[in-house]
Amino acid sequence: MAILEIKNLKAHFHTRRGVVKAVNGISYSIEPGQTLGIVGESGSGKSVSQLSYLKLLPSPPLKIPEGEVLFHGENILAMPEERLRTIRGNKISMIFQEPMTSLNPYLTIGSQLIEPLIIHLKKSKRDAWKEACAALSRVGIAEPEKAMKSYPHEFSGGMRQRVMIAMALTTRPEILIADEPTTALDVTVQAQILDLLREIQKETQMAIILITHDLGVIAGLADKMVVMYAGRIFEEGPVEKIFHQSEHPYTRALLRSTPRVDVLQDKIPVIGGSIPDLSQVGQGCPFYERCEFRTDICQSTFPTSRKIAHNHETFCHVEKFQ
Amino acid sequence: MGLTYILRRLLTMIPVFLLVVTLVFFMIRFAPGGPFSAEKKVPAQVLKNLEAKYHMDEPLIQQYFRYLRDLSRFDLGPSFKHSNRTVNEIIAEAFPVSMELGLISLCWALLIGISAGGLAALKPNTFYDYIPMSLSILGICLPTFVVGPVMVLIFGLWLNWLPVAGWNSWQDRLLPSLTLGFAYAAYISRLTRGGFMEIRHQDFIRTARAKGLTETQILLKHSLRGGILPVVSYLGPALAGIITGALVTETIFNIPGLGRFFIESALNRDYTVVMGTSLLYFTLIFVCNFLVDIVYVLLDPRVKYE
Amino acid sequence: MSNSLWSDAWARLQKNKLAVFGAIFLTLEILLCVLTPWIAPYGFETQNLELTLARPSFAHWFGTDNLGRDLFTRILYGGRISMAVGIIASLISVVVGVIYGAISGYVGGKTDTILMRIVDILYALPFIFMVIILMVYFGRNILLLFVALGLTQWLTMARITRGQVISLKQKEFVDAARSVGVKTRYIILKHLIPNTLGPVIVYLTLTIPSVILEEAFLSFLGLGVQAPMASWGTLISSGVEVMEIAPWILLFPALMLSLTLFSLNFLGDGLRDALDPKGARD
Amino acid sequence: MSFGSWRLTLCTVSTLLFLSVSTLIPLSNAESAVPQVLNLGNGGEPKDLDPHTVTGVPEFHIIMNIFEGLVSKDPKNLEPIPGVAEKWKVSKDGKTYTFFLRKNAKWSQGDPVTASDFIYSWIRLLKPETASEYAYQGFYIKNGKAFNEGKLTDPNQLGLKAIDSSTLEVQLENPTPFFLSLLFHHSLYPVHKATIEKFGARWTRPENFVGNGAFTLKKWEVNRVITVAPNPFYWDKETVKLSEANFFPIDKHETEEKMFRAKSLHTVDDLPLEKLPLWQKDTTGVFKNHPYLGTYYYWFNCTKAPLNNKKVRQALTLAIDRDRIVRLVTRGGQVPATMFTPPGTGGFKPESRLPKDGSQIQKAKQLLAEAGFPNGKGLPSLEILYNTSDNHKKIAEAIQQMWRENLGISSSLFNQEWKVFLDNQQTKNYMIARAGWIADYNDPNTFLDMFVTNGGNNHSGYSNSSYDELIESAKKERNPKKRFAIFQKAEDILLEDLPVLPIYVYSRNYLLSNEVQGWHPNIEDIHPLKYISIVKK
Repeated sequence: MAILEIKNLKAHFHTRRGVVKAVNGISYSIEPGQTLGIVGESGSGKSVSQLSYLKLLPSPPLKIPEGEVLFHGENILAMPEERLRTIRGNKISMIFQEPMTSLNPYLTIGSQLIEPLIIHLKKSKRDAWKEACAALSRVGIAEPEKAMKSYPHEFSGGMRQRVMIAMALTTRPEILIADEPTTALDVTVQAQILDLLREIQKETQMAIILITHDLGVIAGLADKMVVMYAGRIFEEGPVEKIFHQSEHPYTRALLRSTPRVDVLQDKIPVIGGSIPDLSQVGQGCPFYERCEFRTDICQSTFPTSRKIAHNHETFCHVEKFQ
Repeated sequence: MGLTYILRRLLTMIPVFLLVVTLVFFMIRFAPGGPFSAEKKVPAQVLKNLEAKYHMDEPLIQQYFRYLRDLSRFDLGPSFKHSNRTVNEIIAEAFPVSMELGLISLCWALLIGISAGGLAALKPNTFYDYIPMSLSILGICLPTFVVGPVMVLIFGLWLNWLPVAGWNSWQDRLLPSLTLGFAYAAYISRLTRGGFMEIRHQDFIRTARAKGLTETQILLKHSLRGGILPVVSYLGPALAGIITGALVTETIFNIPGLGRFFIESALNRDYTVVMGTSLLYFTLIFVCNFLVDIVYVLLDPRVKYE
Repeated sequence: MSNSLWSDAWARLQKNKLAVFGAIFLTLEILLCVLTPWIAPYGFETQNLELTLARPSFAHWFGTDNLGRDLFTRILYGGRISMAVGIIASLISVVVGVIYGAISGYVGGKTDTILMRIVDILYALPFIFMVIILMVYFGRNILLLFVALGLTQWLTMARITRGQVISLKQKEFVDAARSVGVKTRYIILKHLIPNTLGPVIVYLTLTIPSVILEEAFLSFLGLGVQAPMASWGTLISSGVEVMEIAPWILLFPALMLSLTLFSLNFLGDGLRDALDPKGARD
Repeated sequence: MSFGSWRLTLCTVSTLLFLSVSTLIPLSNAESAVPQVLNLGNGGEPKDLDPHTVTGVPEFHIIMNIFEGLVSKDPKNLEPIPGVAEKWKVSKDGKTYTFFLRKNAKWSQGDPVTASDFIYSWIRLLKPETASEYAYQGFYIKNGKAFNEGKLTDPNQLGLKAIDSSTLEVQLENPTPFFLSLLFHHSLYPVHKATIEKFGARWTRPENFVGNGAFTLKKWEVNRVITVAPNPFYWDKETVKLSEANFFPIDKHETEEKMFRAKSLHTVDDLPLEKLPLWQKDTTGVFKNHPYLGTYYYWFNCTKAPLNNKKVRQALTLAIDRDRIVRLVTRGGQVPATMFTPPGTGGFKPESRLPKDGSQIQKAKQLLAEAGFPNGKGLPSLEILYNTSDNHKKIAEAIQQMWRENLGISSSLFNQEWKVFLDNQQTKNYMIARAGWIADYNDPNTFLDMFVTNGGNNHSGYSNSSYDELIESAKKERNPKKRFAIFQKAEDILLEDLPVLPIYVYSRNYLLSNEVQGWHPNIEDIHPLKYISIVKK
C-alpha cells in the first residue's frame, strides 16, 4: 500500500514571459520504508514537483492545473491550508540543500528546533527542549545543550545539516523529503550524512524522497528511482535496473557522464545543448533537440509508458537504439 | 560586545566632543555679523557697553577658554537675545517639546512605515504593494514644507478637524508629528519592504514553512528580526533627520521647540544658544547612533563589536 | 566586472518596464533641459505684471506666477538648475566617497578605524548647522554651494564602498593581483573601484533625488539659487504660499519634481535588480 | 483588511473622536457673559520685556500695556493724553518740561509711582552698563549723551529733578518739539527699582515682574504664549474690560493667518503678501488696511562707481514705475513713495518730487546718457542686495525688470541671510541694498536725520553739508511751520541727490475679528488693550 501517490501532477509558473511548465504531468508512488530517488539536471522540475504540492512555492506565480497527490489516500491538493499545515513538518518533513542558509541566522538552534514539537505535538516548551536535545545527540552532535543555545553561524555546514535532519525528524515523520541534502557538503561529510539517513530510516521505517542530481548519492541510498527531464518523467524503476538496463537515451547519457560520484556538475558536459525553455515546450518530447536518436514522431508526441521489466518503465519512442 | 566596548566607545566621544566645541565655537565667531548688529545701527559706545557685558571685549581665545570652563560645569551661559534666560533654561524648556515631537513622529514613522512595508512585502506586486509604495515615493518626493501646509489646509481649515498650530492639547500633536513622520514613514516602508522581500526569499523561511508554521508565526518569529534590520540601521540617520526636520515643522506649526531656537539663534548670532543647541544635537545624534548600533548587535547575532 | 555581466544586467534592465519608463523620462527631461533656451516659449524673467497668477491657458500652458512670468518656461529653467544640482553634487559625492571608502576598506587596520571614525563624527554633525555655515560663507556662489551639497552626501557613499571593498578584498582575483606584485593604488583603481560600481550606481540614483530635495530645503530657507533664476525647490516653496489662490503654481513644479524622483527611483530599483539578479526573483 | 472595513473603522474612529472632543469642550451658555479674553498673533518671540533693553515691535506691543509712561496716546487721533502725568507744562524756551504725576498711579504690587522712579529709570536707560540700544532716546535730556558715553559720570548733572514725589522737572538740550510724542516710546517708561535690584536680569520673569501699566505680566512660556492680566492697582482700572490677553509669538505669517481662520486668534500681526488679494475681497470686515509710518527704499552706495554718479542714481530712480509695483507686485494698499518722509508724519506733508509712475522714463534715459552710459552701454552690471524674504525678492525682481526694459541695463540679485546682509550693508560692501525705515516717533526728524554725514544709520556714505545744517537747525526751531519748511528743504536736497531710491510708503494689512471693540486703526499702529473689549457677534 503506497503511502504517497502522485498522479499526473502539473505545476506551472505564470510569469510575464508566459507559462513555464516546470512540472508537466508526472506520476509515481512510494511505500513506507522505501527510498525514492528523483534525479535530473537543474531545472528538470524535480524540486518543484515536491515543493509544489506542499505549497512551499509562492502562488502566484505557481499554479497546479491538474493532478492528484494522495497521502494515505487523501488528496493533499484539495486540502485546506490548515489541514495541510498539520501534515507539513509533521507527517511529511523536509531537509534542504543549503544547510548554510536554511537555518534562521537570527534565532538560536534550540528555538528553531523545538518549533515543530510545540506546533504539531503540542509539547510544553520544557519537554520540547528535552526532546530536541535528544534529537541532536541522535544525529551525532556532542554537547547538545550547548548546541541548543548556539546560533547557526557558529556551526560548520555538516553540523548544520545534522541540525536540519534532527529538526525534520523530531516529529517522527512518515515521509522525509531530502532536497539535495549533501550537495553543499564536502565528500567525507556527505558520506556521514547519508549514513545517518540510512540508519534513521532503519529505525523508523519512514519513507525518503531523495532529490538529487548526483547519481552516486542515489546509488548509495535509494531503492527506486525516477529520472526527470524538463518537467517530465523519462524513466522509473529500481535503482540497479536503471543503472544497468536503462532504455532511455537521456538516462544513458546521464549515466555515461558520471565517471565518479563527486565530480558531476550542474551542466553535463557530454550531453550537447541545454534544457529547453520551459515556457516554449509543446506536445513533443522535450529531449528532442538534444537526442541523437530522435525520430519525427518525437517532435509531435510525448511517448506513453513502456514497460521494460517489473516496476521498470521508460518513456521513449525509440525501442532499440544501441 | 561587552561593557568595555561601551565604555571605550563613550570615551572616544570626549575628544570628538571637544573638537566639535572648538569647531562650532570658531566657525560661528568668524561668521559675518554679530549678536548686536541690527537694522538700526547700535551706536559704537552702546556696542562697547554690550560687548563688555558679555565678555566679548576679551581676546577670542580667552573667551574660548572661558566657555570651556563654564561648559565643564554644565553652564552654557546666558542667551544674548533672550536676555532674561540662560541657555540651560531655554534648553530645559524647549528640548522636551522637541523630544516629544520627535518621538511621536518616530513612532508614526515606524508604525506606518513598518506596517505599510510589511503589507507590501506580504502581497508583492498587488494592490497592497503598489498603493503604499507609490505613496511612499510621494512621501519621499514631497518636502515637509509642502506636506505641512497642505495637511493644515485639509484637516485644519477645510475639514476643521484639527488645530492648525500650537502645542497644548493632544490634538495639537497630530498634524505636526504626522508631517514630520511622513517622509520617514515613506523611507521606512521601502526599507521594510526591501528587508522582508529579501528575507522572504531566504531558505530559512522555506524551512519554517516546511515545518508547518503559519504565515503569522513566520512573519513574527522568523521574518521580523531580519526584515527589520535595514530599518534599524536607518534609525540613526532618521533620528538625526527628524531632529533637523523639526526645525521646519516647528516653524510651520508654531511649536515652542528647540529647533526654532536653533535656527533663530544661528540667524541672530546668539552665540551661546547656537553653541548650546549644536552641542546638544551633536550629543543626541551621537548617543542615538550608539544605541542603534547596540540594538543592531542584539538583533543580529552574527555582528560582533570588539 | 566582465562584459557579459554588464550585458546581462542591461538585458534584465530592459525587461523592467518601470525602469525603462524611468530611463526614457529622464532622457527626455535631460534633453528638454539642454534645449530649454531654444524651446522655452518665453524668457524665464520676462514679466507681465498685468497677467499675474493666470490660469493655465493656451498662451501659458501651466499658467503664470505672481509676477506674470510663464510657469512652463520657469519649470524648464528650474529643471536645468535642479538636475544640474542633482547630478553635479551626486558626482562629487561619488568621487569623494568612493575614493575615501575604497582607501579605508582596502588599507584597513588603523587607517580604516581613523577614517571611519571621522565619518562617524561628520555623521553626527547636524546637517542644518552645516547649511547655515555654508550659507554664511558661500551664500554668494551657487557653484560652491553645489559642491558643498555634494560634500554633505559623500559619507554614506564612503561607507557603502568600504563595505563592498572589504568583501571583495578577500576574493581570489585581488589575491592574484597582489601575489604578482601589483601596486596598492593600481589594485584600488583597476580592480576594486570598478567592482564596487554596481551598488554605487544604485546609490547614486538615490542620492540625486535627495540632493534635489536638499536644494529645495535650502531654497525654502532662502539659500538656493539667486532670483530671478529658479529651481524646482524655489518654485515649489513659492507655490505653497499661493496654493489656495492658484493651486496650479504648486501643482506643476511638484508634479515635475515627483515624476523625476519617481523615475530616478524606478531606474534605481531596476538597476539594483539588474546588477544583483539574486534579489529579482519576482 | 478589506477596503470597506477599513473605511468603516475610520468612520467609527472619527465618530468616537468627535464625541470625545465634544464632551471635553463645555458648551458655551448663550446667556452668560462673553469671556473677555483677547488672543493676538504677535510676530516673533520677545527678546525680553525690559523697556530699556528691548528694540523690537513685538516687545513694544506687550510693554505698552504692562507699563505706562508720563504721557499716553489717544489711539483715535494719536494726540498725547495724560498717562502717569496728570498734566504738564513747558517753559517759554521749550527746554524745560514739568510733569505733575497723578497721586493714584501705582505699581502692580501697590507702591505709588513717584518722580524719583522716573529719574531712576532714565538714569538706568542712559547708564553705559545697561547697554541700551535705545539710549539715544534719552539724548534729548540735558547731558544725556555725555553721560551715556561715559564722559560724565555723575547722574546728578543730568537735566532731571524731582521737585517732590509727584513733580518731575526735565531739562532738555534743545527745544524738542516732539518730546511729548517721544515719551510714549518704551525706552522712557518707568521701571521698578526694588524689583530690578532684587532680581537682576530675571526681573521680567512673571513671578518677579512689577510694572505700572493697565495690565501686568501673568505668564510667559517661551515661544508659546505671553499672558497679561489687569493690574489691580492701576489708576484707571475701571476702563479696563479684558480679563486676559494672550500674545502668541508666531514667526510665520502663514501660520498666523491660518490660526485666525481657525478662530484661534482675534488678530494677526501681519498678512502674507500672497494672501492679500484673497482678503481684499473679504466682505465680513475683518480685513484692515491703513498706511503706516515707514518707507521702503533702496540704498545706493555713493562711495563706489558707478553709483557715486548722481545722474546714474537719478536715472535709476526715475526709471521705475512705483505705481505698478504697489498695484501689481505688493498689492497691499501701499502708497508710491514720491518723497522720502511718509506724508502725515507728525503732521508734515512733504511735496511729491518723484514720479508716481513711469512718466519720466525719457528723462531717465537722457540722464543716463548724460552720465556717459547711453542706453546703459558701458554701465557695469548692478547688484541688488536684499535679505532673504519672498517680498523683498519679488520687489527686486520687478525693479530689475523695469531697469532692463526702461534703461537697457542689467543687474543681478543677491539675497543674503539677515546678519550677513547687515554686515555687508554697514561695511558698505554692496552696490544697491534693500532697506526700510519705521518711525521711532511720530516726527519727520526720525526719517530725515538718518542722512546726516556719518550718521549711524546712513549706510550710503552720503554727505552734504547744507543738508546737515538744515537738520541741525530743525532741532532748535520751535515754530512748527518754520520747522516743516526746513524739513521740506531737506527733502528737496535728498530727492535731488538721491542716496536712496524711495519705493513705497508702508501700509499695515492685518485681520481683526469683528468681536473686538475699541481697536482703532491708526498710522502708528498703536492699540492699547486698555480700551479693548470683546462682544459676541
